[in-house]
Amino acid sequence: MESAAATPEGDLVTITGLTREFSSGGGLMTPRRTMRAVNDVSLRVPRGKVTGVVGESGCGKSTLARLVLRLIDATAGTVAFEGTDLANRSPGQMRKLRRRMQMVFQDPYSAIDPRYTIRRALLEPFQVQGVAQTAAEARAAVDELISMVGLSPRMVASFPHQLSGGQKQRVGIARALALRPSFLVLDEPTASLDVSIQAQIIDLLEALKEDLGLTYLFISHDLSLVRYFCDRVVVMYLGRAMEILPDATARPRHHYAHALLDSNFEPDPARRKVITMLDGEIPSPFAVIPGCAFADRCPAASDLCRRERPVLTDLGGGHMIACHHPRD
Amino acid sequence: MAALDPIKTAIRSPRGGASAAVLVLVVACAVFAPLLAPYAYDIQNLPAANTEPGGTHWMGTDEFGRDLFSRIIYGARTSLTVAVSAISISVAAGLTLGAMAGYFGGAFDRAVTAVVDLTWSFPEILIALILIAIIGPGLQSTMVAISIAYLAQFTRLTRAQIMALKNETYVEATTNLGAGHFHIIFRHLLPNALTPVIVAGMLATGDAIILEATLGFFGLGAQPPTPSWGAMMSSGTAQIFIAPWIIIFPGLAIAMTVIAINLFGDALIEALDIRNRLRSS
Amino acid sequence: MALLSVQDISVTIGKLDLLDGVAFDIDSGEILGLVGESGSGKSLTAMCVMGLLPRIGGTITEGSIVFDGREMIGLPEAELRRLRGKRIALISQNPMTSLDPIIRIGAQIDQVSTLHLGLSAAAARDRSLELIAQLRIPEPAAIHGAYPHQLSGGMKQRIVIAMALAADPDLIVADEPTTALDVTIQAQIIQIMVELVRDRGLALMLITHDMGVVAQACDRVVVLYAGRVAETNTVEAIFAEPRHPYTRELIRCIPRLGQAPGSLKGIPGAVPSVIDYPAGCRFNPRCAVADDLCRDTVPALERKASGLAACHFSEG
Amino acid sequence: MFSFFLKRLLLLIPVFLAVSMVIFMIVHLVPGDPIDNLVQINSTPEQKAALAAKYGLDKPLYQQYAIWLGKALSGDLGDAIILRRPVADLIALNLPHSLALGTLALAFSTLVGIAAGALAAVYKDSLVDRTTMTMILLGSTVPGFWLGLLLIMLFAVQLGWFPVSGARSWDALVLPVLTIGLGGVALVARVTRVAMMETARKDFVMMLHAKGVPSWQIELRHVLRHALLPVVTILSLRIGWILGGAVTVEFVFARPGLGSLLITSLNQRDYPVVQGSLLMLAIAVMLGTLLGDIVQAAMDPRVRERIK
Amino acid sequence: QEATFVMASNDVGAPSYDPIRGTKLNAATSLIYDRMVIQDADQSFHGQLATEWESTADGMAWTFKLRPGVTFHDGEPFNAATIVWWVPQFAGTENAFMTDAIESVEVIDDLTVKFVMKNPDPNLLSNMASIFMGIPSPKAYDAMGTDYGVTGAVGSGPFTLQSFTIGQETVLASNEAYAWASNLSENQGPPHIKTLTVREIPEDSTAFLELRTGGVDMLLSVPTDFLPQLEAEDSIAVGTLPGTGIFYIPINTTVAPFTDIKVREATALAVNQKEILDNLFGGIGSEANNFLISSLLAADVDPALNISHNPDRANELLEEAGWAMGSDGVREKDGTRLQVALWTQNGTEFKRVTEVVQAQLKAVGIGADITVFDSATINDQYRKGNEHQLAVRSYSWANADIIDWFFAGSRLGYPNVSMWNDPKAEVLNKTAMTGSRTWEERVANFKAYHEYVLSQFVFAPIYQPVQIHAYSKDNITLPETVRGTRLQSQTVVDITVN
Ligand SMILES: Nc1ncnc2c1ncn2[C@@H]1O[C@H](COP(=O)(O)OP(=O)(O)OP(=O)(O)O)[C@@H](O)[C@H]1O
Ligand SMILES: Nc1ncnc2c1ncn2[C@@H]1O[C@H](COP(=O)(O)OP(=O)(O)OP(=O)(O)O)[C@@H](O)[C@H]1O
Ligand SMILES: [Mg+2]
Ligand SMILES: [Mg+2]
Repeated sequence: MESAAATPEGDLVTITGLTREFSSGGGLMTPRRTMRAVNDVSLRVPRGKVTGVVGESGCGKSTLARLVLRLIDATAGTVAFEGTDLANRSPGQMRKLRRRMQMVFQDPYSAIDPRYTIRRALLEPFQVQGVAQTAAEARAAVDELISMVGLSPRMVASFPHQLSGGQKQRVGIARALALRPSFLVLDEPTASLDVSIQAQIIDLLEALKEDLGLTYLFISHDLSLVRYFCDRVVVMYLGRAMEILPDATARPRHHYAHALLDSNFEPDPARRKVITMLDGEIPSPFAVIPGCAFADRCPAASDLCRRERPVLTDLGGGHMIACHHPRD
Repeated sequence: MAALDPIKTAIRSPRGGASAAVLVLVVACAVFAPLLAPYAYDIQNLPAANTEPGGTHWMGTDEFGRDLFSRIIYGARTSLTVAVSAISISVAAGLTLGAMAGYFGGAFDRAVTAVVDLTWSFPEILIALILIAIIGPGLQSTMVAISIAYLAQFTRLTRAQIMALKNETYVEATTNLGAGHFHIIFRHLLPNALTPVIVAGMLATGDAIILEATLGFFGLGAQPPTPSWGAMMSSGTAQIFIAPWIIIFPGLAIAMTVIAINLFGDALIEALDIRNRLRSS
Repeated sequence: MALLSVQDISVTIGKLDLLDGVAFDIDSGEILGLVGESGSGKSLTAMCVMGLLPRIGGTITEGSIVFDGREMIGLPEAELRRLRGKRIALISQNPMTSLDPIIRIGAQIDQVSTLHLGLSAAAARDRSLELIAQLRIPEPAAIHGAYPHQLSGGMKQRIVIAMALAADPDLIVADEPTTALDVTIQAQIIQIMVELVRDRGLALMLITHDMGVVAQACDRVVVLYAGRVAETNTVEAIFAEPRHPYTRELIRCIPRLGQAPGSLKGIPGAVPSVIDYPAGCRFNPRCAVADDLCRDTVPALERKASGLAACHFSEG
Repeated sequence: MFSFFLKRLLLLIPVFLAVSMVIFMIVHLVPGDPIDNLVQINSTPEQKAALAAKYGLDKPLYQQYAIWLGKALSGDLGDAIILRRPVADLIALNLPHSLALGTLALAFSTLVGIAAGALAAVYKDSLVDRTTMTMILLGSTVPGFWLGLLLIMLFAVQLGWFPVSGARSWDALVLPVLTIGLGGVALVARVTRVAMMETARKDFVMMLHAKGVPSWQIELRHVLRHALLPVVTILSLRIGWILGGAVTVEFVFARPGLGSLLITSLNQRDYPVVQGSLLMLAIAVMLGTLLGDIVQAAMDPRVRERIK
Repeated sequence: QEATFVMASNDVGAPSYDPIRGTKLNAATSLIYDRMVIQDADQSFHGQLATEWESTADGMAWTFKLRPGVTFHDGEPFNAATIVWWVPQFAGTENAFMTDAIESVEVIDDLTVKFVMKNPDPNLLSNMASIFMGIPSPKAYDAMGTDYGVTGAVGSGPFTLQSFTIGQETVLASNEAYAWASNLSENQGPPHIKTLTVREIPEDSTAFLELRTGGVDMLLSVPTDFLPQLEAEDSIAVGTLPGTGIFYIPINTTVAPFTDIKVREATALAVNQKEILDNLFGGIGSEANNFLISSLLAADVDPALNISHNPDRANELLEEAGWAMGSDGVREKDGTRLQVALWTQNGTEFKRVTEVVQAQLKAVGIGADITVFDSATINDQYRKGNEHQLAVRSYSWANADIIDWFFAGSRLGYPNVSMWNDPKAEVLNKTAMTGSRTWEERVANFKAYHEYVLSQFVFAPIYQPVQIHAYSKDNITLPETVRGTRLQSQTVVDITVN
């Protein structure tokens, strides 16, 4: 386990035992059921690096993102930003702190208020943070932001619906950068974009990271994209971290991580392969699983796996895995 | 301005255009009544009572010999004022209540929802009659009664809107910028929730005109000699056999206006593409 | 003669010219990939092939669609209905919404075989159970009696496939059958589909924007860009030596394992929208090699080596 | 599922308490001292006090409420002041009429509304659609009292098919049912039409076409069935309208009913009757929504799932 | 031999057939119960259950001879014991004033009773003719307790109660034993109609259409509006009876500007009775110039005191009072406009009269704002005493003591809407109410009281309606002349079904 005590100086964000439960029902119609969307996740986000999180739909990636930014409160565990626990911040302090930590959302189509022009959307961060601006300053700020993300300043008078998905996502990024944050959470920022646009955005994010010295938490369901873009990769399954790859080239040792990588069709007809299909479906998030969450679908699962939950252990060099029977 | 675009689109559709024309006409009657009406609405001429429609009195006269055409024109004023003000009050209150319930949720929301659901399922006419019994007759109380009778509808709608909008990414994005509740509600949620509520309000205005007419049947609403279409119809029932025009013309005015409101509302709904959002209540 | 031959069809909806001269053939036993970015006209093409275009208010203004030797354009709706589901089946993009949520799964599959094969209720049920089992869904009988919401996305997509197979069609049109699914499930579904098509010798028109899927599953590929065919060729040729600059760029945009950091560059500019397609080659504003000719003249779809490409610059 | 409905019923209890409290308070909100409204013109203070004691008006409000509710729950809604008989009897007298009129009007507007809405949706944007919907709209813009008189003049006076008024025979129900029903048709038709048009846009409908299912089957077996779900919701919320909303029609057709009982007693300040009939309506409304839930559950497996 | 009648729309909703405790009784009550005496249109009294009566010269005792052989519907005999039981029943009820003056009832013999009076009450006969004096069977009355009149009613009248559905209909069957009709009826036996349904229809238009289609045979009361329609129908016959009431405007004498008698007088003179009579009521009925219906002797006041339209005088009075004409046609004084509240109650006739009155007041410079109340609320509002100024009201009562009811100082607010409490009037009132020994004395006293009330302009008289009934000529036949003050049992027993 990565423990909070061992936080090296280089970590911007340290997450310890983070857990978030959601209850549904309990109203008129349904019995109350509780699920853990994020279950005891510990993680370091090193300064100036890209930390990737992958996993299938519903595994808790977005919930993790929200918890890290304290957009929702954790059921248990802590998130420390630059060494201080966010949970200890007052609402006022938290609002101030938001200047430093921003987010780019999965769906660029709904990330901007449809009634706002791009200019207004870009100025909102300043307004919300009470940064007084003259008209000229405001214009300069908007111009700078919009050019930073490679859009034409002519676009600022448009409404979101007049922009393409890629352009909207750029506006989303510009807006997140307005307050000069040091930490950016990217929640599947290209999931709804075409590949040709996805590549543009990734390119832009890389450039911005270098220029502005940003730290990223990059969330995606596309393992090959994550392995291309990230320095470290966390593989999540059903709210848990299954494996942490210390670098992009490391070979996954967890069966799930392996299957995830294997399911990715390689774009090369010369290298067609038969996929080792995973049996079964992802269990319901409401199900209480005593052992390894992946046991039911795992080719190597033993009784031990079903009985006892493997803890995340370091295989050396920061490669961590929660598995009783890792692949070799 | 972009906000007017849907209205333009609505007017361009044939039904939208025709109904908009009717509405403009009705509103013009209400606003310019003193200029348009050939006679004063309250000048009685008893010997000329119940005159058939004809040259001097295009729509005939009523049981007091008053010019029906002039009364219809002035009636637009009362009927529209009552309906529009009642619905405006209702919309304003509904927006406030609904926004608070939808945004903050919790016990307040549950209380509001329970009361609203229940009143919503009582007929407006009953609610209005009971309220008038409590607050007394008169035009103002009629307005208040009508507005309370419709309050549930707008509260529900606003609440549903806010609940849906609350989950929009841009709200989360704005929160993430460090925005407070006030900013979120007034800069993002309400402006986006407004359109369907206003359109629903507009459609309800049609119903309010009919409700006012029905209250007139029970002798409530506009006080004589102030003409309102509803009051005119209800006092006309007694003349139905000898001077049917006294009831027919205001009836037509109501039908025409209500249909126009509905058709225009439909055209607007289409232009704004908010059918789903209206249904969400 | 190809099983399905789409010849230079153009499609309009309202005032919009959405497809312009789309052409391709599919033979029995062949998997044809139809790729292109969002909005390039993939689904519209599928609608044309299904004869469902009028349902969304579109018309085919030019060209012809010949299925099994018969011209489909202009066929009366009743005739089309007999083809649809029976000889040409559809697997739609979103399994979550493709099934009627208030009708049992079984009934929805049975419907196809009773309708097209004239089976009795009992026979239809047996056939459906068999199909469900073939698609490797456990407990077919339980699934037959279940409602859609009781199934996961992957299962539902398999049910949609079962429905498509129920009347033994000759051609299956699959419109992005896996985009709504998780990666691991997506792999299952594609694999199952490919196996079925190969076993039964069906023709499959596989619409996708995932070049990985194309590389792994298809025999031939049609690349659409902004309502026109940019290039068609065998899958090997498309990946090995793309003839159209767009195809080339598209393949370059796919992140690959072990690719050097910083080497992923997108295609500059944005996909043009229907309302302002550029004159000439529609790719010209984003193309590195475009010149005035490309800006003025629409390149014809011409035979270039093993395939067809619509580019002034690609050599034959 | 049964336990769900039991739970629903239990959850209605707080709502019921809140509502009954509001209903109870109405008496105290209406202007004028309730005692003054009860007593004769020249009563002495002693007589007033005696009356107040008789009706329990001398106790603190919460006690009055508790007593009132306790009795109401045991079926004793008190005695009407003016009408001088048990309120329960009065309700028993009027409720069947309201129920008959209401259910028939409901059935009428549901059937005609669904038929018209479906017709308009299937032929959407055509002349059929426009004419149907405009005619229905026209029907709903005519205030009930006037529509009632029009129907009387046409069907009772001119054609002589039905009695003018009263509640003495079944055929006397026809015109009132039409009057109320026509008003409701518009609502049902609109909801049906819109719901059908929305359903028609759904993916699964396109899929049905792709399966080669004949259009009429798609419209009737699939699309219409879906459209009925919102119709059921709307209708279940209309139980209050059905039982209490017929006031004008009851007046015009000289029919008894809960609505006119309520209004008459409100005008006569006969508070026990007002409270009793409102309470009755509230209960009916709650049962109505419950019934709506049951029907929804019967029609939609997703709802069944949620409530399991 | 069946018939269906419709009662007046303002009789709708009468809750019971209990004449002792009931405060609102509908027209069918007279068919179930007989009274001691009944009154003809000329105000003369005719015996029904009493055959003869006389009072002592000092008015302190009345002796009634009872009709022999009368039995109630339940077979109980009617005799002196009945009366002894009956009179005390009124004590403590709203109708107690009817028998207030009676100290005790003494039995002379089985068919003779003597009323010993507390004070002379020349009005006793008139009271005895009231519909509230229908005599129920003591046995049934005691047995049914509070249900009496609701679940059942037992009288000795020409019809027996079969069923009563409140607000809907009352079904009556002919009392085959009936043989004691008064001399106002031709038919002295059981009524010709064997089953009579009396329906309640709140909407007058509906009632009219019922009559037109033959759904009912007779409307017991028709609003004047419908007269033209009714007369246009060949199959419908219309009859009228002299009215029993007055439309008038009580003036709140305690609220400015009506504290000034000149303003009150001007208001009263501004009302154009003829215009209202001619235009709203088609000339049917008559102008009202004082507070009492013209058939009452006390209505015959000094002509100079009668109030009739005189706009010139009204204007003059207002000028004198300091109210100068303003530019918009409403008078002003010291910056206050002469704008007053004019209340009325729901109902076509009320609203119409009020609207015309509003215009007539405007003609002399008095602006009036109308508020329409329902009839229950309006009484609550009057009780507050100081919120109303003018109102349009009507009453129906065929006795001069109505002046006491509406103007006595003890009933301020409601029913004394004029809020009039004048020492001189109180003296005159007392004399009229309790100080008369004989009928003549009573007439004189009431006339004096009436004249004083008139001289103070505490109200403005408007209109005296007639009673209109309409029936289907094809279905039923009415006697040549309809006797009595109202269309009641004495006429109904004579009606034959064609
Ligand atoms: N506000 C909420 N209330 C209840 N449940 C929630 C809420 N937010 C998330 N969940 C549940 O938590 C689980 C994890 O959701 P989350 O959005 O974090 O997944 P994800 O990995 O981001 O998935 P995706 O790839 O689809 O975005 C899901 O099962 C989801 O239904
Ligand atoms: N009913 C319609 N009316 C108008 N335009 C339409 C309609 N349907 C599709 N279009 C337009 O036609 C073009 C092609 O659409 P199509 O759905 O075929 O794209 P696609 O390639 O399937 O994209 P995606 O990958 O997003 O599914 C798009 O620009 C789309 O906006
Ligand atoms: Mg997510
Ligand atoms: Mg598509």
